[in-house]
Amino acid sequence: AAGEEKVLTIGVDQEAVGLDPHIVTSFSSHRRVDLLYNKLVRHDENLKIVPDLAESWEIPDNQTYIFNLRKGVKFHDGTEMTAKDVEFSLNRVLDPKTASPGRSYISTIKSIEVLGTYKVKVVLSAPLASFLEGLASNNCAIVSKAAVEKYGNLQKVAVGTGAFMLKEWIPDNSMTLVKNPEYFEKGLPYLDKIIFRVIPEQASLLAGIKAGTLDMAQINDASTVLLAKRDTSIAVMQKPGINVRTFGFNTTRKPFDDVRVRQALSLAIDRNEIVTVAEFGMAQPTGPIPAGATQWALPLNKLPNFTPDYAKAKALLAEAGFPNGFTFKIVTANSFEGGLSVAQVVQNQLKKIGVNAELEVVEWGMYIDRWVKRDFDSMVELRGGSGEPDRFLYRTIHSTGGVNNFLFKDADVDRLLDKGRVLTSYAERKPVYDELQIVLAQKAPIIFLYCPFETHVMTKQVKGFKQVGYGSLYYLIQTQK
Amino acid sequence: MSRLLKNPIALVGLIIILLYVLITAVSQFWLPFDPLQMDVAHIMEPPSFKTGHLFGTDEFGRDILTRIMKGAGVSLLIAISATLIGATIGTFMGVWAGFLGGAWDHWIMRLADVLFSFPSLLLAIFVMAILGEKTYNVIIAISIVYIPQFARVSRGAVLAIKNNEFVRAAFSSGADRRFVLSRHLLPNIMMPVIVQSSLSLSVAILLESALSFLGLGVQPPNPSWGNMLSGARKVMLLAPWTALYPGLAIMGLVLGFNLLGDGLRDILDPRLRNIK
Amino acid sequence: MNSANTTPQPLLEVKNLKVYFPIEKGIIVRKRIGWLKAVDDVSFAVNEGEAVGLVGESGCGKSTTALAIAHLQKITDGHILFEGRDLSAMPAGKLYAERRNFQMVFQDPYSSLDPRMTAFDTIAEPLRIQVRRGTMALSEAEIRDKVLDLMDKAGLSRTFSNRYPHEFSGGQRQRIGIARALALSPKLVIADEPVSALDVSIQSQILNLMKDLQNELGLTYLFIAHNLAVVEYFCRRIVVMYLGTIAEIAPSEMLYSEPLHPYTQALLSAVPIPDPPRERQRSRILLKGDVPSPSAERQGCPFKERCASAMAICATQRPDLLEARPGHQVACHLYGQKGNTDGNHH
Amino acid sequence: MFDKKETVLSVRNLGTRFMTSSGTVKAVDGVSFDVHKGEIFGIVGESGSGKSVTNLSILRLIPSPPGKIVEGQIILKGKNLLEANENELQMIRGGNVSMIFQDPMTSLNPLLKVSVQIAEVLELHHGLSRKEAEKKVVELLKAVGIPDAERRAQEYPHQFSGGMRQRVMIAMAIGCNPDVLIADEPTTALDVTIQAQILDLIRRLSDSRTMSVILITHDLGVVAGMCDTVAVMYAGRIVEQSAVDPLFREPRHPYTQGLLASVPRLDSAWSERLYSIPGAPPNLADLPAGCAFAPRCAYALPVCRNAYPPLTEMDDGQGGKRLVRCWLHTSENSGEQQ
Amino acid sequence: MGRYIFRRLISLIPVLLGVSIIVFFLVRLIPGSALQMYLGTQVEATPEQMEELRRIFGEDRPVPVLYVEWLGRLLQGDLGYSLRTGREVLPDILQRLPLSMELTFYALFLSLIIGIPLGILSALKHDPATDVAIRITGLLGLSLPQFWLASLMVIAFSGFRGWIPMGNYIGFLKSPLENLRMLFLPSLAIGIGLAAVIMRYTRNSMLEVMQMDYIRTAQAKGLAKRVVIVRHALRNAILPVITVAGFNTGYLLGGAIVIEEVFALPGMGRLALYAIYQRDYSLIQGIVLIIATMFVLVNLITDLIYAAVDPRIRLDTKEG
Ligand SMILES: Nc1ncnc2c1ncn2[C@@H]1O[C@H](COP(=O)(O)OP(=O)(O)OP(=O)(O)O)[C@@H](O)[C@H]1O
Ligand SMILES: Nc1ncnc2c1ncn2[C@@H]1O[C@H](COP(=O)(O)OP(=O)(O)OP(=O)(O)O)[C@@H](O)[C@H]1O
Ligand SMILES: [Mg+2]
Ligand SMILES: [Mg+2]
Repeated sequence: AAGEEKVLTIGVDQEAVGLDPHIVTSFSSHRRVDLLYNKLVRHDENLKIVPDLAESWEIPDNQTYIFNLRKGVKFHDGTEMTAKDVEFSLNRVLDPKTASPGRSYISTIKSIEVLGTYKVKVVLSAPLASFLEGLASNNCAIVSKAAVEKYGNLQKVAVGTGAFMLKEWIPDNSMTLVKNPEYFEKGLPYLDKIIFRVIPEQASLLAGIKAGTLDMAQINDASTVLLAKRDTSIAVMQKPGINVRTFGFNTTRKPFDDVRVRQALSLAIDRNEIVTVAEFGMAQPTGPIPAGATQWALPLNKLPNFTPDYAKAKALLAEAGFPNGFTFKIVTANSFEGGLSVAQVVQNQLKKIGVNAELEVVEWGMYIDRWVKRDFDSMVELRGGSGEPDRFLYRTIHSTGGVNNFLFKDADVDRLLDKGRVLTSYAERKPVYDELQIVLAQKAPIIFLYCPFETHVMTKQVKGFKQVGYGSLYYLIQTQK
Repeated sequence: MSRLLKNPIALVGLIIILLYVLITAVSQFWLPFDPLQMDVAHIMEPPSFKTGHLFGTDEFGRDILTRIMKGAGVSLLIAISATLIGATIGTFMGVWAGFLGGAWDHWIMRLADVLFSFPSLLLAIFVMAILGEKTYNVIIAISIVYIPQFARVSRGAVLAIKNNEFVRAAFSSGADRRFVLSRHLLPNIMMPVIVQSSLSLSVAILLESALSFLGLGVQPPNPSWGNMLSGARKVMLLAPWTALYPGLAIMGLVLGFNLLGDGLRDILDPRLRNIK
Repeated sequence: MNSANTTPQPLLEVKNLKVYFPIEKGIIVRKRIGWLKAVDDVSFAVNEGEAVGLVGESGCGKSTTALAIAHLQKITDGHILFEGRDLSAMPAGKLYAERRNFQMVFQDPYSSLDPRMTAFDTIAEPLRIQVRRGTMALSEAEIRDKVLDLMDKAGLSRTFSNRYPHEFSGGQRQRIGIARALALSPKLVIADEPVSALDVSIQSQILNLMKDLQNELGLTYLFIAHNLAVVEYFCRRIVVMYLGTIAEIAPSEMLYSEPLHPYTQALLSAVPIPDPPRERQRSRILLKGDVPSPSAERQGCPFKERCASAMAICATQRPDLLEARPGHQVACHLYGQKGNTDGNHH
Repeated sequence: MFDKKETVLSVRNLGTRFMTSSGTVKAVDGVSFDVHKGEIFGIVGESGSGKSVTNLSILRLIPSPPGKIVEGQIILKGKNLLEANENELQMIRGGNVSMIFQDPMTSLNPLLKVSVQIAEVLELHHGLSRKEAEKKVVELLKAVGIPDAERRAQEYPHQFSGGMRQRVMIAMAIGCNPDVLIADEPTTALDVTIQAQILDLIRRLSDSRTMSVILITHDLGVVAGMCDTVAVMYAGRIVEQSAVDPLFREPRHPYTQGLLASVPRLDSAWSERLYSIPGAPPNLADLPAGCAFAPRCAYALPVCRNAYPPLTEMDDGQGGKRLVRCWLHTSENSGEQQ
Repeated sequence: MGRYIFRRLISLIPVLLGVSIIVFFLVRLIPGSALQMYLGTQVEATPEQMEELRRIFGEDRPVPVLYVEWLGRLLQGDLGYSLRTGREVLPDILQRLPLSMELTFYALFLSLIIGIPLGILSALKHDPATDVAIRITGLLGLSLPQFWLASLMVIAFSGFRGWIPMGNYIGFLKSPLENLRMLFLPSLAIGIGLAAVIMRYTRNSMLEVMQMDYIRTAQAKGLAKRVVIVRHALRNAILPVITVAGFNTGYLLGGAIVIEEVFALPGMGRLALYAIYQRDYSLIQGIVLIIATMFVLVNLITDLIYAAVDPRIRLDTKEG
């Protein structure tokens, strides 16, 4: 009814570490930033880049981007957002002292030029196809120059352009956001108030929604989701996320330096079974590009070595000199990211081709240590993915990639990645990445398994929310209750 | 031994323990199912005679009864080895401290005090984090928890015996400390140490399962009762039997050791013994 | 200066023995805040073949003295000469061999036997220890013969060999303790209240046994008891202790017929005699108060608070142990200290 | 001489057993005796002969299980205590009959002030208020010779020495002017000089209050000095009972004789050997058929091993009676032979 | 008394110092480092950033130096900053402390009110069958794995609102009743084991006390059975039990770790666990130190209770 305050209470399992969009890394912080700040461009629900603070943009050559800003956008403190703030924000991200994780996304920026109050030109030192993707990151949000100068950093305050404003923050308990009446999209948001409640346990989040003390929560734990699905009084919203569960090899170690061995292993993996057992069916098998990025990802039946074929796998093994299989170790950890269940299923599946996988279940800190030191035969991971193939695959699998801890080096792959990076139009890039996906499936340095669903559970009254694929709460702007 | 058999509590405890030992022995040769083999078609099936899964199946479709049987050996191995190691080192320390007295005593017991003020589970977690999750590290972690406990018990026992006149008699016949230690003190503190051991065995089972429950103990897919429960946690509300039976298995064995320990304590209690 | 006894060299000589226990306090660093003077300047001698009694109330330092003599207790000061040699100066490695010369019999027949050792093993233990140390060369068979012989001597049936202490009565245990003490054929046997824990009828068995053994083996005894009657029966000479010091030393008949020290007098009168008419007629000297704590700092005569004949000097000056008459020493100001040896107040 | 006096407490054919894992222990078996007004009645005997159990049975303080009074009567002022109900018993305990125990170090509750522990009895039996009782406590403490009684009353047991604690126990026991004080080895744990003090105190209190005392001890010297009448116990039975002088002068039962002969005496001349009774005390769970002392007795007759001797009454040579349980004396005196 | 407390407090210092040393070095023995954990698997850092981070994370100095630095700050009441969240450690811990203390306190309370009466009953019951039954029940309580019991509780009570906390913790001050109801099951899960221990000790202690001479004295005075038990036996019997209870708070605090995990309670045990996983050194050190302090303080309190009840201890203090 009109006049009544519309409050949405959302349960989160972790407290925000801070609110400065350029600094934060934690998932929980990003979820607040989603609502408090805007970027030049953003993702829509299909992970496509769409305008946000930039009304439009031009790409005269593959190293130059010119943004036309929205007019009349106000920061929460009432000042207007201008090209100066954009320049300041990007420079702040680039400044090593800020230690922004966003820096690596846009480090190719050579210069930023304010062309007018509402126009900015950015020149890159090298072509980077995923540049816009980088700008769509919360870490490249536009902040108020004045506010930064006033507060030093923005960890505890929020002076953004977002649809909601920070009202109250009681650490480890709750955070209250209220509607920004000056929000630039007229009529939005519908909600008057959003309250974040920190409830660490997944089961309690569900309990809260059942009890009506919460309106909505993101739930990662598959069994809890399963329970939620049984309850007809609540709504469960699911969609493949952009994170990718992988089973990767240290390709410098024997026998994984032999592509036939990797292919054989890939042929022995049944992704559907893994999804059924380890994720209770709540994930989507994927290839090298997260299945949710529909504009890029190839269907799995187009990818070689993705359909189990044990005879062929055994033949490949024999060819590689392991007619009786071999023994190796899978590093895994007893946490969601560590994928213990997945490792157990993989171990079980590999028995079919006579390969004996031993699990090295290590504690999370040790797991990271092994990851950093690249000390593993193979490892089950949950990789932070991206809807943008350059962003995800370049760092993951290019021989110079920052997180290529598979130590994979392949001329074809490098060539394709480099090629995809300098092109700017979708039409030009698409065939390159199609080929890359097939090459990667062929060479199998990593066995891409599945993308876990992103799941939001909510009461039936909550309407209009859309999932993006990485947990973003952006669409709360359009949500009604 | 005959006194042990006359004590109903100890006897029941002993029978329970022997039962578990028997199960462990059987599990070496025969198991109803393969404890590691997953069966995707039969995930989380409730207990049933028809399917042969008497205790149901877990989230990977593995037979729970089989895994419990397989886990019995691990639990027994860990409990027994950890207690043995902890008892040996702790008793040595305690005897050393109690016998030598003075500064040795002071510092050894201070160290024990310090270790004591760590909650035992936390201490075990620390050790596991340092050593890494290996079955033998679980043994080490638990024995480290036990060292101060045994040190205390044995020190107390030594102090009680040290001033007995037979110790003086041995010295006055020309015995040296080593002789007195090995001939008089050690044999005489064995009983309290044994009682403590049987109670420690029970706590070791609980500690192992708590560690595995927290993901720091025995590594999956090898079954231990603790990691079975840990795995069951995710699906507990969907399939309660996955949590029920491993827990009952733990409880049974722990109860066995507790009964034995309590019974032994009775047997050793001079109040109950001296009635002629 | 020599007494009636004509033995030239005493077997055991205790000279100015002091055993102090530190009273400590402190948490991290222990500090000594005082001394408990369990034995404070005690001197006496035991001649070969003699049985000397040591009596006194509980806590007066009898056991501590005994342990010091057996070299089982570190001494604070003084000398203990065995056959004229001061063993306390001896390195530990050599002392082991000397130990066979003096052995102890303990008070408590329960705690003095290891509950996990058979009677045979208990008695054989001293022999085995000495064999291990190489001070004796005996085969296991010889040890066996010797132990069985000792069991015979101690009045224990040979069939008891394999029994454990809990299967024996108190008297039998004490016999085992005596057999053990005799295993090394000691010259001196220190018996610390060997019969206090026993019933009267058993007590006499043990006393007789010890006496027979003395006659048979020519043993020398230092016999400790709190029961004057027992000591008087068993010993030819008696040392009376009070609060860590010696009050009086005298041959037993002399001590009984003519005690000099007021404490000895009170002690004697307090011992009940199993003869109703005599007991009823006896005039009792009832002492005031309790035995003071040995940990308190003290001055003057240790007995001054309870003494009916205390004088001014008693409060300030500690009396020396002086010979009041031949063979009879007393530490009391009543008996004219310094030179006035024949002052007799009776 | 005490025959003329009135009997305060009469124990008739008392039998107390303990059911233990190794059989039934006949701790007290057919014990009878009378305690007269103002008399000190001694019970001697070796450890385990049933002295304590006899006296605990009088107040029905035997721990049960395993103990049980199986037969007999205990008559106090014409009433059989074994038939008394719990309330009556409570009024008698500490009121008409009170007890003190062997070890003064453990007989007092360490957590309660001395005054409270004594006052408790007075409040219970005399219905005094706490205040009145406390006043009386100080008087009592003075009566038992505790100096500075007002202050000491407010202290805790551990602040007292052993002798003092025994005095406190005595003060507690005489608080209600009991008819009978049972003192179970009251001085065994004390030094000789302290023992003399305590015995002297008991003697004086008994005289001044005409209170009967049952004095349990294993020290024959104590009996000699303190008691009017004495009973000698062996293996749960009274084997000889008599006025004190005749018993010591001329013990009749071989056990009594042996006991007396085996004690070293200060007054006797230095002798080479003491007498000693051969053998060891019997196991009460497995008593021989006949006289329990027979296996150790030098005069044992064949009959001694088969049948338990009846009680023989004889003259004590000073106008009183004495009782002996021994076949030697039955055959001599009444010719009653089987 | 004041001096006694003071002396006891002083005596805690070496123990806590020992704890601090052990925990400080122990956490650094755990493979992997806080910095790695901070970077995780996703973040890339430039060399100069790494340099800076290394300095912030203290990886450029030897551990003993770090210890001395830390100790110095500790003495000023500064437990340092969490490397993970960048926040001060102390407020974070203090925020979790009430829950942990409530949990421990309720568990202790429950175990005492369950354990002591049962123990007394078991000791006073002459009927051996009842005694054995009570004892076996007690041992059963001791044999229940806490986390399992807690899990069963979650299953059984998941339908009842307010009994299973599952994350949302309501402070005692905010709503005592809610707080009690919510923490009842978790406390019970932790306390049942201790209740069994307490029961056993009470039984033994009671049996022992009932054999003491002063009980016989009290009976001989004519006191009614009830009075003998309550006034003379109980007090003496419970004294050692109090000490045992204090000594077992370590067990409770340890139990809290798994129970907090199962019931998803934001307590210190759980914080400790995650701090270990995350290699959040200052946080672990702070928590362990505070847990150890709690442990020794509880033991101090039990000793004080003991001293308050037992006059023999009081004398010691006068002398000391
Ligand atoms: N190891 C020790 N440490 C401290 N004090 C001691 C030690 N041994 C004995 N004492 C003290 O020394 C004093 C003398 O003790 P000792 O045992 O020699 O007495 P005792 O005459 O043998 O007494 P009892 O007749 O009771 O056996 C006592 O006050 C005792 O408390
Ligand atoms: N609670 C009990 N349970 C079993 N047997 C008992 C118990 N109390 C006493 N007895 C047995 O009863 C017998 C008599 O014991 P009692 O205490 O009367 O002896 P006593 O003459 O007082 O000896 P002591 O001089 O040692 O005090 C002993 O054999 C003893 O073992
Ligand atoms: Mg002594
Ligand atoms: Mg007795």
